Amino acid sequence: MTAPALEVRELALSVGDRRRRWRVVDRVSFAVEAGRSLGIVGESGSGKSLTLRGVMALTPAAVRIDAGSVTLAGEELPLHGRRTRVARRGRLAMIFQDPLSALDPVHPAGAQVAEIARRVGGRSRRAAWVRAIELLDLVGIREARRRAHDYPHQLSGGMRQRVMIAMALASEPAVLLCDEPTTALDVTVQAQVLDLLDSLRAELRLALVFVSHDLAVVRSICEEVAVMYAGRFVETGPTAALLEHPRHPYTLGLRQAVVDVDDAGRAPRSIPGELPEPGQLPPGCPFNPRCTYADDACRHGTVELESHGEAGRAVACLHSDRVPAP
Amino acid sequence: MGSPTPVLSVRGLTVSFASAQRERILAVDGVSLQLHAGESVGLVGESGSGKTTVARAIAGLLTPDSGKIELDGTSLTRRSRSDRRAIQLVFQDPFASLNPRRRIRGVLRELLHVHGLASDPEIEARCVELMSLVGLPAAALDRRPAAFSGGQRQRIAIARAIAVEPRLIVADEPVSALDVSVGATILALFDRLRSELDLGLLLISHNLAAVAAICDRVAVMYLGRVVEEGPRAAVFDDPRHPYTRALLDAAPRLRPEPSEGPRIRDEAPPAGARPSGCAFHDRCPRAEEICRRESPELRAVDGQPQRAAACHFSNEPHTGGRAR
Amino acid sequence: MVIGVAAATFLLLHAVPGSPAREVLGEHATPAAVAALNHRWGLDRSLGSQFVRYVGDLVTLRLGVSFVYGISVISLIGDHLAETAALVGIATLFAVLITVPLATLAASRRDRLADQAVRGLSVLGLGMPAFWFGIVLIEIFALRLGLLPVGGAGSGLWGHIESLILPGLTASFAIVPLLVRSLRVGMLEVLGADFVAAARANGLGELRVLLWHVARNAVIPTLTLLGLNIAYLVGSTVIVENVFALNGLGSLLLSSISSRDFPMVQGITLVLAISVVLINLATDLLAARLDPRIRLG
Amino acid sequence: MTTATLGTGALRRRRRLSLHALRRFPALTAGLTLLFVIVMAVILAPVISPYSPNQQNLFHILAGPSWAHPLGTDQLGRDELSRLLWAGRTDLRVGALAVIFPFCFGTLVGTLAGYYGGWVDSLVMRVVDVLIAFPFYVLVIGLVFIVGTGTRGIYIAFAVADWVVYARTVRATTLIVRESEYVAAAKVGGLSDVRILAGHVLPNTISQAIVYIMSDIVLVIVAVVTLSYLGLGVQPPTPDWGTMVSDGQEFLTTDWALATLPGIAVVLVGLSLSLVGDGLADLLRPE
Repeated sequence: MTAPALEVRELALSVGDRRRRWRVVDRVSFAVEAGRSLGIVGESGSGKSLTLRGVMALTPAAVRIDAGSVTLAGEELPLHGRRTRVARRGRLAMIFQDPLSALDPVHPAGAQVAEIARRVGGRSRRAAWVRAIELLDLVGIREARRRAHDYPHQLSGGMRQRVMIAMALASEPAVLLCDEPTTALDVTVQAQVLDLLDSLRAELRLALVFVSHDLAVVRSICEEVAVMYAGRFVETGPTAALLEHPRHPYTLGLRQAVVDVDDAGRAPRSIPGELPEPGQLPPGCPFNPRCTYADDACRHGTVELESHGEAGRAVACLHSDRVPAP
Repeated sequence: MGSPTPVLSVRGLTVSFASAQRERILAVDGVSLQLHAGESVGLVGESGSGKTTVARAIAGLLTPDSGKIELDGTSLTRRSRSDRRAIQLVFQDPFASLNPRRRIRGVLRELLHVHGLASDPEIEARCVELMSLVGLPAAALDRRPAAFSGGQRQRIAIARAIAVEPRLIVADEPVSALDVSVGATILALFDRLRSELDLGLLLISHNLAAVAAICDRVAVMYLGRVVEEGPRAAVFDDPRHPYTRALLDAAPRLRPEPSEGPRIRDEAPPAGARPSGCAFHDRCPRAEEICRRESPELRAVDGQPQRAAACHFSNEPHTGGRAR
Repeated sequence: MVIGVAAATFLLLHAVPGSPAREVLGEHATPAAVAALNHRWGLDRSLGSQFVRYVGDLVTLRLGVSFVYGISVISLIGDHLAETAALVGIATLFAVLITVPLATLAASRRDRLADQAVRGLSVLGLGMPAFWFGIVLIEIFALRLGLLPVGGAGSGLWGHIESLILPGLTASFAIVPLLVRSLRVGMLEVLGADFVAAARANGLGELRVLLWHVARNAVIPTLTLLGLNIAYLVGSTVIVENVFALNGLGSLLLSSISSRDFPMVQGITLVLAISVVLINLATDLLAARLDPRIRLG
Repeated sequence: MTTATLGTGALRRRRRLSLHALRRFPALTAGLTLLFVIVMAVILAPVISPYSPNQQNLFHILAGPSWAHPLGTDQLGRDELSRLLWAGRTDLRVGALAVIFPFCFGTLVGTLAGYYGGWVDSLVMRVVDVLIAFPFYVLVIGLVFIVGTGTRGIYIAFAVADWVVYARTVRATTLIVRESEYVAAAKVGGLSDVRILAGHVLPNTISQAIVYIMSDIVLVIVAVVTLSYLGLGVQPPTPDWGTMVSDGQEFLTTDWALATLPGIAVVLVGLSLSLVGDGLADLLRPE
């Protein structure tokens, strides 16, 4: 078997200043093969977006990459220093939550796609423009030739996100990281964009990492899913099996908090308590204060992500066998 | 369905705005809604559908061009202080809807004092009671909004709304800025308060799932008009407008649907560019010649007097996009 | 806007309490003398009729005759305008040349030593009176090092340019601290924008990001800022001209004030204010041209 | 989004003005300390200055530093240190007093214009735009010309010219706050306009004006000194930094300190006030 398109091992990030630092992403590992997709699900503050930023080496000033490795098709990428950007050029790309702020307001949409096709894809000015039109067409913008001259503020939300995707594709990446790309969109447009990403994954054999707080969204596009809590993966596995029978109480909680149109009239059940802030993590399993199964072992012992019976599943819980099906 | 006179009755509400080119743009075009005591109604639509404008008009934050808004049968053309009290609004963004410089206690006290809802010795106890109603500790009263997470802030906003003992709460996208899991707790809170305090709830959302969870009735808006309304179960099980069908199809689900079909195309045009005939015809998988010419009225569905839809084919079930 | 400025000039000079005639003649002037002077200047008539005459004069571009020089105000202003315009031009140029690199440096090294230094200097600069800074510059560059002239207009083209370097620097320093602070914040905003992160994530090189995204976006606030501060800059040239003995509108204004040349003061104030309005208009139009969100609505 | 939440999350703590808080705002602390020293020095000038500011000694002119005259003497043999302190009394007092009216009037006008909009707003903004078009020094010099030289002229000139900055700043923030959801919530809650303005709008808009006061005092002091330098401001024999510079300018080649020291005094005052202003901006910013 060849190396996966993207493999992340033991990635650890911390936030803080000179005096104090807190772990915000704690030894996270995952791998995605070409043409496959992984979803990372968690609440705001769980560290899911920072994980993507860490892989991209695009962390904000206060966040530091402490340890870990990022391997692209078998080649390890630097996490620090001068070559971080160059090593990722044309191999890793990323799309963002808010397409209006992620597009430069002063350049036309087509020019922004062409700029990447030219500078990263190494095309001539003319060829880059032709490529930009092709890509805009590919991502489903009708009358791409005319629309390419529009500025971001003249486009609708869905079209902006399509332009973002076209920009990412212009660098011809093997791996596409998606940071909540549909959260800001309406439902019908969200469905269109998810369809688009899914077909691009299949056609271009992209490896897709999709971050979201919504299990239902991740269900519709990802074959595998990792549930993140307080900077750690607490459960991973094939999406269908994981939703069918969560093995971590937190996953179960997330699962029951989602209401969808199929179970109308069922008041959503919520997880008691709040996500702890970095620096205020309890000892033991980070979820123990909110967990109904927690005992002394959970409060004091160490709880690591370990594989769990069924194929491809892993869970970080001492009582995974007691978690009922939803 | 509660008392015969609805708590809230909106008839023919029309609101327009001036565009940058100084043309009048119809944001809301003849919307009618009714809501009884203790009832929850979901108003669903995507951005640009005019649902927020409806909310702000009902709350008295903007003056409609025409149409009637009645509270318990009396028209609200000029609102007295107690009229205002009766209808409270909860906003989408809990980070913007709380004054960053005011402690929670100050905000609640001011409201209780202005409306004379508690004598000075009782005020403190009432503040504590309000906090516990929304599931926050009394210590929260001493803090400013910055000390709270999004979900906690939304609870505070709800406490502020119920402090004045309203008849009706209009909640404008109260969970769309929150994580799914946090949103769930807020929806549950609304549901509980509605039954405990016998409040009317108008839940405005682009998210069918939120509405599905806690609403008795549903109205769907598209480009400023209500295109379908009726009891939730009936509308969700058997939508009679293709747009409702499309919304249902597009909603993300935990269980895969075996028969997912093609999506409706594109996005709704801006309010100023309303298509002729049925406003939905250019995105509708079922559109025929008549849809391009004639705008369908919102009319009762045959055999189901509680339901109405604005579609030329509202008497046939819509399998919508997926049949094709 | 120009009409507003004209009306305001009139109101400020006529309706504010105070009697120019008494100021001219001194505390001990006889009432008769004051009245006579007021009559000569037309100040004894009603405010309304004075205003009508003033507007009439403006429309026909007559700003009256200088009491002191006895020739028309407009031709005197014309003679001195070039010097002031040259000074404002050179000061603007200096301001841009100093501000842009400093703000870029500070923003790209946020919270590091360079940033702290730039911020510290700009805080110092905020409290620095222009005339004093001019004197310090004269002391260092003209008197000690003898590199540049102490004052005056100089002769020949090079002499003229040379004579404007220190005044230009001095005048630009009236606005540079403010500009640096604002532009630094503006640059930080652009650098932190999602689209910059997106461009990096998509593999665009750092230089391209700086040139194609950051610079292009930072130009617009810079222009707006310049427009906002140009009025202050023009005002400062009055003082700078005085310090460096340049024969521009500012010196003319000050000498007219000491000689109580009422029409001169009125004319210069008006011309300077209208120039500021026109410069503002130009920067606004330019900024709007460069910003598609404004241009295309 | 995650990063933003993390940022505030990590710092989500109560903020109080205490010694501990001061340590967290080094700019504010430094500014306040410096300002305190300067203000105390000029207030105590009658006590601590070694000579009367106007006491001449024509046998001891343009002297360098000595034990008797730590900063030397000027062209009339007056003690430079004493004159600096007494001049500070004048300039700081004028600076602090001159901003009071602009601050109050500008804030009031800006708040009303921003909150009510409509014709009030159009009118106010028209006036503001016109006044802002006048180059600041031209306007002030012109006004002093009409009103007469001296501090009275300066007060009137600033009352006319300076309020527009406050009005504009406060109006701009009021416009934002007016559209905010918490003001909408206050309206829906049935609060009166006065309550909303005083309790919900002003607390959020006035902080900017308060921060601006600091740089405005700097601006006024610089302007007063400048006018005095030009002979239009504080009139001799009242000591003032501007006249001291202009007197000292003649002796630039022989005694550079005479023109330089008063300028440094102005810069120090400016520095302390700017630091306080920056510190206040940090302190008053809602978390």
